[in-house]
Amino acid sequence: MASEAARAAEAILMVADEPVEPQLLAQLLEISPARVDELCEELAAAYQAEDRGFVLARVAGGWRFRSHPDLAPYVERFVLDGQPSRLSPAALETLAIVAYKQPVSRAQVAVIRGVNADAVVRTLCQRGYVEEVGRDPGPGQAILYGTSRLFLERLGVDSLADLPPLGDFVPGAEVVEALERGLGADDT
Amino acid sequence: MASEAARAAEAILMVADEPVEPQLLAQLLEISPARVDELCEELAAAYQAEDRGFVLARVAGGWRFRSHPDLAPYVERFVLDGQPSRLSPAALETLAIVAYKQPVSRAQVAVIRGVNADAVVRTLCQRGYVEEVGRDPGPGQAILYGTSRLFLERLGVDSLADLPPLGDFVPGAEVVEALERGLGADDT
Amino acid sequence: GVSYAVQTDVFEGPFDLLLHLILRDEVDLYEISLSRIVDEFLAHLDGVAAALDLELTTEFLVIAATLVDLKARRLLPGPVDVEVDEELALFEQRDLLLARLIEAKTFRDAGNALEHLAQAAGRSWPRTAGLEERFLALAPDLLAGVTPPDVHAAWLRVSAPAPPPPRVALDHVQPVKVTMEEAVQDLVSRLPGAGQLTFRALTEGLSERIEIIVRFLAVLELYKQGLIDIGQAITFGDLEVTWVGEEGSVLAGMDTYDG
Repeated sequence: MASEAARAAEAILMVADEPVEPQLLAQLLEISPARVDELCEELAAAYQAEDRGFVLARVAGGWRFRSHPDLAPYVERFVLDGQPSRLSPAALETLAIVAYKQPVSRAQVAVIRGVNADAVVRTLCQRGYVEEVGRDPGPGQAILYGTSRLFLERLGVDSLADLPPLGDFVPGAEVVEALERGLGADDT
Repeated sequence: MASEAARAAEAILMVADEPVEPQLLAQLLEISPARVDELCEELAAAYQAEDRGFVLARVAGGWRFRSHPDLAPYVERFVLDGQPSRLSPAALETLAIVAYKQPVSRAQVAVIRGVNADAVVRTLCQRGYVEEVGRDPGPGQAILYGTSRLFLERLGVDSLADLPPLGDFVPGAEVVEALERGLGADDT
Repeated sequence: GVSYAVQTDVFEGPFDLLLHLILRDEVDLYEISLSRIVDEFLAHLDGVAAALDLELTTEFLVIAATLVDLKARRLLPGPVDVEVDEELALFEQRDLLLARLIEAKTFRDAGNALEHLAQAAGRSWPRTAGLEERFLALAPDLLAGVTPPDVHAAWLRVSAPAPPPPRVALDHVQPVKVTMEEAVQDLVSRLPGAGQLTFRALTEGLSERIEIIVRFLAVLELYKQGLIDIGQAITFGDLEVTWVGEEGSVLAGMDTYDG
């Protein structure tokens, strides 16, 4: 029977997007950082013994799950064949909103586009075109996004000022109101 | 010794950020989709037997690693965004109408609910549970809505066929009789 | 009724209010009366009108008018002064209202069930870490071929003002010439011979939604009388209606519906 702490560590590491520091895990699991490292080493050894296709690795920032290096050829195939090779119109629209309205939260993007943008923003972040640039000062402290250096490079421009100007479009009252409130997707 | 295909599936699922369809895994692993499902079911059963803190779940048409529900108290503290806020009763009722009657127009939703549905449908689109799926061929070409893949994911079901049948919710005789009495249909 | 007015804003339309008034917990379901429902419904109207939402007010008024008609019909000493056509029309309206309440209640309960599923599923979080850095370099450049004007065009696409929403009219669904009695007669003439028919087959050729609802009510009526069984093999599958009664045993309770 696995210990509660070990299981909780597995759960947290599974949903983490970045390496998790032992100090943070220690705090969440209410055990010592040294014990966290022990637990994670035991887990890593178990995965190895079971010949799993993933590893639990200690990297610079802490512990993280990753695919087993042996299986890189399959993951490469997944990257090449299983991922979209170009931006969908919907993704391009999301990117355009981030470019022109930055800094902007995902909820604001959703209000402007009228559809949920979480997955697209995640992909754009992962590919490095969009990055976190701050936190909304209001309640909830939503993550604010902006475009990256890479975005400008790939578009072949030096700065945002080189993008075609916004134009004199005036957004609808509803959109303006939602932007002013910061959120507003949840209250109907 | 775990099979190469099972290990490769684990590796790919570890780097995927949405459910991976068995067809895609089948293509990458050069086995049949049915075999993919078998493999994934075996992996899921193994994680359960080993009492892991994560699960491999079949959701929204594909396979995905998720944290084990038992460990929600720990993961909650770790995840910054938290789970999406709850939907209002009006939004839930509308979501049910779209789920069970799709494809459906806003006007059709309004007729069932007895109240304009535009704002609620807009909210559900922004939340990503509902999306445009087509146009009514009749005059006016009303937008038709259906539920999204995210909807299935949020409900933790694999497909619409896994939702409870609508017949389960038709009110019982006692309620129907109460409604009849309320409208004066009992003793005329 | 003054005390109810403060709650009016929590009701999402007339069906919501009616369902609340009829089915609220503190009321014994067997002591419900039309008079009381009408009084309480009207008490809420002030609050609705005060919200200055013309569309919403209209929706409440349409239902209120039906309720008041029904109540007025009850206060008459007998059928002497009543036009038969008017009376039938009134009871058709009542049956339609009943059918719509049943439908609204069905979807409300379905919505609650979806919420429970979501609550349970919400205790588990998905993995979203995505590709490790060493694979990112392999990933195709999603911006290949995308130019600054493309980004600008995409922005213009999403920021263009939406066309005005189409006006939703609820009144066009009202007047359809079909009665419960006709619907029951039709079922009774077809089902015993066929044994089992799908609801789809029973509503074939009906184009108006209300005709289908009345047909559904007729099915419910026969079900209540124990003359048919209703089954559904799979989710979203056809409703199967099976005749289990004897041929002469029909229409015992039909006076419930034709007044």
